[in-house]
Amino acid sequence: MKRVGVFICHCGSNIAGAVDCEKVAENAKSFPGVAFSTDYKYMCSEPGQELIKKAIKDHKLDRIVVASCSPRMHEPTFRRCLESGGLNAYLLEMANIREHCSWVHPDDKEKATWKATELVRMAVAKVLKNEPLQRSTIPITKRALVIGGGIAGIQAALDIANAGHIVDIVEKEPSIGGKMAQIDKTFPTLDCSACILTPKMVEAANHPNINLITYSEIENVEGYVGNFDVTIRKKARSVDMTLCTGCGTCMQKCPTKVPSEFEMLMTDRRAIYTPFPQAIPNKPVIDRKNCRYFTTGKCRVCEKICPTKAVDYTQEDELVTQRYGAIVVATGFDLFDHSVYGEYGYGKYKDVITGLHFERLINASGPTMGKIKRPSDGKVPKDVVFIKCVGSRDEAKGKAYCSKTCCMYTAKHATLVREKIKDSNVYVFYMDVRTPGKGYDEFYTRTTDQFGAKYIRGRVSKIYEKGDKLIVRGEDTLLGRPVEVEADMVVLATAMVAQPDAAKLAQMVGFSYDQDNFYTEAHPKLAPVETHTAGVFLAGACQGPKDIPESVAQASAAAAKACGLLSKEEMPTEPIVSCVNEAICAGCGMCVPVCPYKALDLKVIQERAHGKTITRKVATVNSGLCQGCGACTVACRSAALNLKHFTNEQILAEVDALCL
Amino acid sequence: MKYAYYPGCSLSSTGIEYDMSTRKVAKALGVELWEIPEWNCCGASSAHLTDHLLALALPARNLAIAEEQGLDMAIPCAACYVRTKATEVEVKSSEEMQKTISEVIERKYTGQSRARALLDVFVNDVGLDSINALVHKPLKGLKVVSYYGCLLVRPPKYGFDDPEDPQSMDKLVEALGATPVDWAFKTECCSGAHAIAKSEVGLPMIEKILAAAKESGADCIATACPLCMCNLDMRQGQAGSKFGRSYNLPVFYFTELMGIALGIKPEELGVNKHFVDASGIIKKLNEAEGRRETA
Amino acid sequence: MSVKEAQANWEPKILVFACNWCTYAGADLAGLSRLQYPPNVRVLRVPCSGRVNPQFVIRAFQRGIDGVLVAGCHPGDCHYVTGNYFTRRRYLLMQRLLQYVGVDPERFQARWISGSEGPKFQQVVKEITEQIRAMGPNRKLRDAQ
Amino acid sequence: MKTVLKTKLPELFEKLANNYTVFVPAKIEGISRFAPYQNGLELALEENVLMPPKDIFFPQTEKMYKFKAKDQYLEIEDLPPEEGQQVIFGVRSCDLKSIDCLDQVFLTKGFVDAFYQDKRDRSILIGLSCVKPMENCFCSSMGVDPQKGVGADIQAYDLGDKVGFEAITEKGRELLGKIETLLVEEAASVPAVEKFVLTADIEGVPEKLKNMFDHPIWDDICRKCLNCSVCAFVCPTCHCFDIASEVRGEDGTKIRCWDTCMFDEYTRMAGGHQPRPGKKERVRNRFMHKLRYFPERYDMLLCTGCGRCVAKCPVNLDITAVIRKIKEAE
Amino acid sequence: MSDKVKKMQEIAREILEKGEAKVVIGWEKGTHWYLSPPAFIDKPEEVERLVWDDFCHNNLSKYLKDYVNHEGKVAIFVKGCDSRAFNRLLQDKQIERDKVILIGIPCHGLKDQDKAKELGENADIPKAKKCVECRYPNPLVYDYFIGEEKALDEVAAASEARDFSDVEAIETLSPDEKYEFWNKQYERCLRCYACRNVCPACSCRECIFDQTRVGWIGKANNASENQFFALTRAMHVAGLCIECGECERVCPMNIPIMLLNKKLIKDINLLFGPYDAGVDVDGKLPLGHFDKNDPEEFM
Repeated sequence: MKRVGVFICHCGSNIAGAVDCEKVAENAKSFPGVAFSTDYKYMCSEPGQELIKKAIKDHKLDRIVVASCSPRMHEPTFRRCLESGGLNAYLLEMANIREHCSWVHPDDKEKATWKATELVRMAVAKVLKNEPLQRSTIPITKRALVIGGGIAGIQAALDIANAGHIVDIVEKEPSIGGKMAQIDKTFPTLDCSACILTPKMVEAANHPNINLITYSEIENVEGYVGNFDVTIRKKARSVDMTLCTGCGTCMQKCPTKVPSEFEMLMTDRRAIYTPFPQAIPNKPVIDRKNCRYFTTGKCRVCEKICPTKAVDYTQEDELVTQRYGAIVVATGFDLFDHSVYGEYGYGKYKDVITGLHFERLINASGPTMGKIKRPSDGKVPKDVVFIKCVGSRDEAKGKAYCSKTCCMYTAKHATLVREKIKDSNVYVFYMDVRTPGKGYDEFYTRTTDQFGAKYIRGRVSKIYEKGDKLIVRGEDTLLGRPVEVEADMVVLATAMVAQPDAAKLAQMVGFSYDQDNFYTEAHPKLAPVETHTAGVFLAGACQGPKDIPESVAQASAAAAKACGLLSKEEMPTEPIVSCVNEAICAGCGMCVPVCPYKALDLKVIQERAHGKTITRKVATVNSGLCQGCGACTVACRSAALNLKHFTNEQILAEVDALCL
Repeated sequence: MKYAYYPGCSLSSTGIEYDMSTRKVAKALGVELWEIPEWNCCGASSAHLTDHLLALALPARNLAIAEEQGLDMAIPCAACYVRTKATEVEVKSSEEMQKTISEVIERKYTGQSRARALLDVFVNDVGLDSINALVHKPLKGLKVVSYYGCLLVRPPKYGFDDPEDPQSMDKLVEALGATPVDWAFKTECCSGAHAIAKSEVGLPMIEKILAAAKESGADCIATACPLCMCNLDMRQGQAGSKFGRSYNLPVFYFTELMGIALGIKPEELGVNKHFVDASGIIKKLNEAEGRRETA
Repeated sequence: MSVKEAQANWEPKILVFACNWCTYAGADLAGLSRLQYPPNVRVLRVPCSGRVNPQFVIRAFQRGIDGVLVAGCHPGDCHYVTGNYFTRRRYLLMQRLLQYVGVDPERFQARWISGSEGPKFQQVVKEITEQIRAMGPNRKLRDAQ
Repeated sequence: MKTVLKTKLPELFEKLANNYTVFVPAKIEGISRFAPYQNGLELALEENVLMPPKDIFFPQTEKMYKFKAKDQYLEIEDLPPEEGQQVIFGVRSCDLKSIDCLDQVFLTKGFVDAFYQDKRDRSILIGLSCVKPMENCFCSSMGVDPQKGVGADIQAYDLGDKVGFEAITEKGRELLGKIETLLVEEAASVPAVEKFVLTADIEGVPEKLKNMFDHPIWDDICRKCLNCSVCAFVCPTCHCFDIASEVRGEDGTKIRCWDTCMFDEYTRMAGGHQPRPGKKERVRNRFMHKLRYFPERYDMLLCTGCGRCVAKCPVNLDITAVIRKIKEAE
Repeated sequence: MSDKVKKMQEIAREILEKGEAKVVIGWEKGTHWYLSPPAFIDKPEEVERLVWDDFCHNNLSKYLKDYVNHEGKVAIFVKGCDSRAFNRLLQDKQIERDKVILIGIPCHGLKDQDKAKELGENADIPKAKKCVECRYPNPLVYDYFIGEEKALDEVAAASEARDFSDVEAIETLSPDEKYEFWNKQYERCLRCYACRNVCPACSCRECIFDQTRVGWIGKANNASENQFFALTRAMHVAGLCIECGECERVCPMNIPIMLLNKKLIKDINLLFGPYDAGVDVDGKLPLGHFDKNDPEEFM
């Protein structure tokens, strides 16, 4: 026979002023299972808690109902009280007779007392079905994974490494550096992007706590906070990293030329290559899709020429699995593909280029050695048109959001054109100029006032070729008049968009993303670098368009969160999780897609049935991932899934008790 | 192949050669055109600027008659097409609207019968290969710019072709043996009724199109819209004189070009009704034909 | 008490399934702000509105509840990311099904009430209580006891 | 024989209803069953009713007693007794036989079920003869005379447009006396029974089954069974029940409800063990009980050939076919 | 004997003789001419029992659940609805595709058994209600196929649009009228669970209605508990019901169960977009996912 103790708190006059607490305590005595019932002025006070502890002992109570304030307030207090009184903390239920009763019904003592009695009755009915639950702890693996080796990933890795933890950076390209490596200058200071990035790359490469895993991708993620088992696919480089000295001879002799992705296809690289001269690691890979040996079976020039015999055509992709305590996702962004814009020529006009193309055109190590020459005929353009918001702020063809960085980089480009080509004319078509940031608006003002870029407020409706000119037709909405500009080159400020495989990675790791496939932070204000999955943090533009300083700041924030986690040996887990009754579970899997935490999966069990050993599938809950929402319990038609502490039986008992 | 034919008002007046050529060509291609009895105005321009329901209900009646016969509608005029298509799309997307419209027109229209542009029917239903196989007199050496106008392929959700760079007419003239010339003014606005009411707005717009066509090196313009035809053909002289130029660019309905290639006499197609004399081109084509025959 | 008296003294009883993170907090806020409402509602705390099995709702009607409110975080604000989106799907159907078998629409309702919406909690339970009071005791789906 | 025109029957029931609850075959919401007579009831006298009279004596849900938890004790409170006599008119021979079966279970061998006995004692049964067997009837194969049932207080005969009455017991004679004014004494012959569509040869089956518990035949017979309980719930003789409590706070009611060997819960033990885990065991039990165990204990079959299960089984698991298979089995 | 029956028997014989499957599940003639219950054929010489006629109502796929631990393959005949049932069970991971051989039969719609019994063998018997509204008369998945491929088109062409007028008729009633209607229906429910046991959407290992220890439902039979059963079952098969109509056919009390199921199907289509259960095995279940843009009524 279960023995419930009921404790009604007066909360001074907060409750007792509107509820007849003595009467509620008296009423509770007749409820089934109640062995002891009393009231007291302040239950949460030291004497109040002592009262409970004493009653547990004196009346052999095995579960407790405290009727007082909201459980959101004092549930932890009374749980501790039960524990020190020798009971499991989860054998407590609270009836909220203050916030939900006395405070909202101050003028009708009879009704308030009636309601308080019923709330206590519900709590008693529920507590009779409470089970003792055990908190457990999970160990934390002191190693962090950073996915993505751009500036955000590098910064996060450096911060974590400097805090004394081992970090692996997984980068899918042959070199770390990311998009920042392609950029020529940074706004608003116009300092050289490479000059500030490469030292960081080198620092990361040389850091004793950092391992670079380049040319590699995440294959699978299992586990949960503190214990992520991550499988990484190390793509075959065809070059033995331990033997290669990075002398570069192979890259000179390779007979196959392939348009260079790093240079936006404006010049060639070889089939054995590093993406750019300052690449880290500065050791080449063979692009097997284009390599003559791999496509025709003949050649082997690089193998012959390599002084250290580092070239190895037999290398295969390698899968390695490593356990991590925390993951920082810093996978960056991609650029909007402007070929959906028919009015801008569907991408078929050679001299209509994107901002990133332009970065390479003005970069001293780029295809034109820093001379601005237009792609079609190599002529130095005199009239350059910039169009902003290409793919952003355009729900019809692109994305609804503002891409945030384009106003500034377009201003930078405009400045650079005017600086490098003295007799040039620069026109910028814009919707708004948005320049919130330190020194940003001043920079924009210089672009117009000092450098004389002509800003035209309006959209471009059509670009077409006329002779060797591009006719840009639009509207100047400030003048209310159509305008036409004869341009030599048009630069589109294409929006930052999520990486094409962003959703896939999010599903693999198990966190959410928004309608544009940018990763969703746990809370937009108060948890901007966390994800809903404990132990997974976000850095950089994978979460939304960001410029460099913002990416770096968020990377450091994510690193701080990761360090906080890794600084602990173990972490406690909440025992209010779902559990599976395997005898009932049919293994239909309907619960699996409902779980936001990927805590549910199917496993195969063996059992004896009708004298045979059979195997069947059943659901299984990963209690490290489960956060106890209970959505799965409703998806489970046969109620094989149940949520501890909020079981079907408990809720039904509450409903029944309320209806008496 | 059978369609409910909706000529619309222009095709019995300014655009009569579009009607003549359509009927002749359809016959030659084995496409049966069943003219919708007692068809009514599609409501173009005026209806959709005044009353949304009226604008949808007017074409709905024509569609309903077609639907009763189990036929899709074939519509030569671009404006008629886009108004009728608008009704079809709206009816399909809203059950409520379908009910309202059926009530207004006192006929049932469920969205089964589709509005089809004549160009779409010829290119995509009859097919370029079938057309090519029937060509008697290939338009060899004729350089044609295809002018689709602003309505035929827009808005994108109604269109059967790319809204910015449509291709179907270009491919069609290619199938007729002519040389399609790429240009940037395929879907430019011809100024519509502005040419009449506000010529200071309209004429420069017409002029731009003509200039671009000329610059592209084309011998003639092909079009699929009676109003475009009016503006480019009838007002060509006016536009030219205003800007001190002479274009001498014959404008054809694409159906006329088809008819010529299929060997139908130009008069039967109404080619002689053009303002800009097209006989020069016909003559040249005949000469080329003659040369080939004798050779 | 005679049957007649019992009817005269009848007070509607309304069950609110409230998610711990939004609606329960909203009800707490109503209390903190001393926003008064009729004493006819009983809040049953669940972690998430997604935990509320439609069977609990039918059970409440069986046992004599006069009205049920399922309330949770606004879509997009769920503490458990997506729980309330499932709630919305499930109860869009459930609500229609209940109405289809004759349960008056007022008797089963669903609302999004956030932790900061104490006044909304007050207003919603006031409204429901008044609606139910005007309709009288629920006899549909009710067991004979 | 005392007769009455069928068209006059409502008048007769009306008269009886002054003193008795009169159950008559009626069609309610498209389902034919026994229902207390009231004005306007649609009588169903052409064929036997779908739901047998079983539930008049043995309701699907029967309240047994109430209890109240007080401190550590339970207080038991009896329910107020049901009173008044009831007449059940139109019970066909197969269903009369089924009542005989139920009597065996609930009243003999020293086990008397008070709830059943009470209802049974307060009842007067009026049998009704059959002329044209229904498509699924096979009562004569099971030793039941469709013209004259066992255990009736009055036997009524279907005479076409009339019904004839013959008192069998003292109770019956008394009841007939009360409606005498509505009856006419005349000579009448009972029409012969038409041919049965369905038959079964039960000869030797109960004995044969004694050695067939492990026979492979059950593997085949059971396969199409869905383990629903249509057969048991329309069966006039199935009488298994389960006792449960309905508890509301401190108060509770003990109830007993029909149960069936088709259900998983029926044999599931407290620890979870299930001695009849599958279709085979359950189907075997059903037929063994009807055709072997019951005859062994009470010397009568637990099937009266009413054909209801044959008519309603979703998969046509026909007991006559099962009997045939048993006969043919080696 | 029709060509189809011949073909059926041929295929079954071939499968059994070659040992491709140990058992073939089809239909055979039952007690009366209007009954064609399920048949389980183990031996080639028994294939003559197999029939295909206007009364092969039973949805055979449900039986596959009995063969989960069976060694070797099982062959079954599938109509359109049986194949959707098969897909459903596959989607619920209750069966394995490669343990089943499916023999598809295009179905012209079956006849109403009750009407057949009433009208007699030579009468013109109307189609069963569930078949009148059938939109998937052709098997959607099969390994063997009975009949010619062109039959598929004919059968598909003959199928009619889904008709919700019966559901709409109830929707127009007042709440009290609705309640009276349904209360009457479920007052007579026996809770024999034939509807559940025949249902291919019911794939649980242990149904909650059998879990008296949890107390979802009482053992007592009354309108309240019976409606708990009805509503809960309707919600449990929401988005899973393949409209085979077997539940309604097997109900001994003639309860219009499909009126509940169709209501949910109608609403799912209206609220969440067109969905037909058991058609796309890889698709998401209506209640297994959500759309952020789902209708918002709970503001």
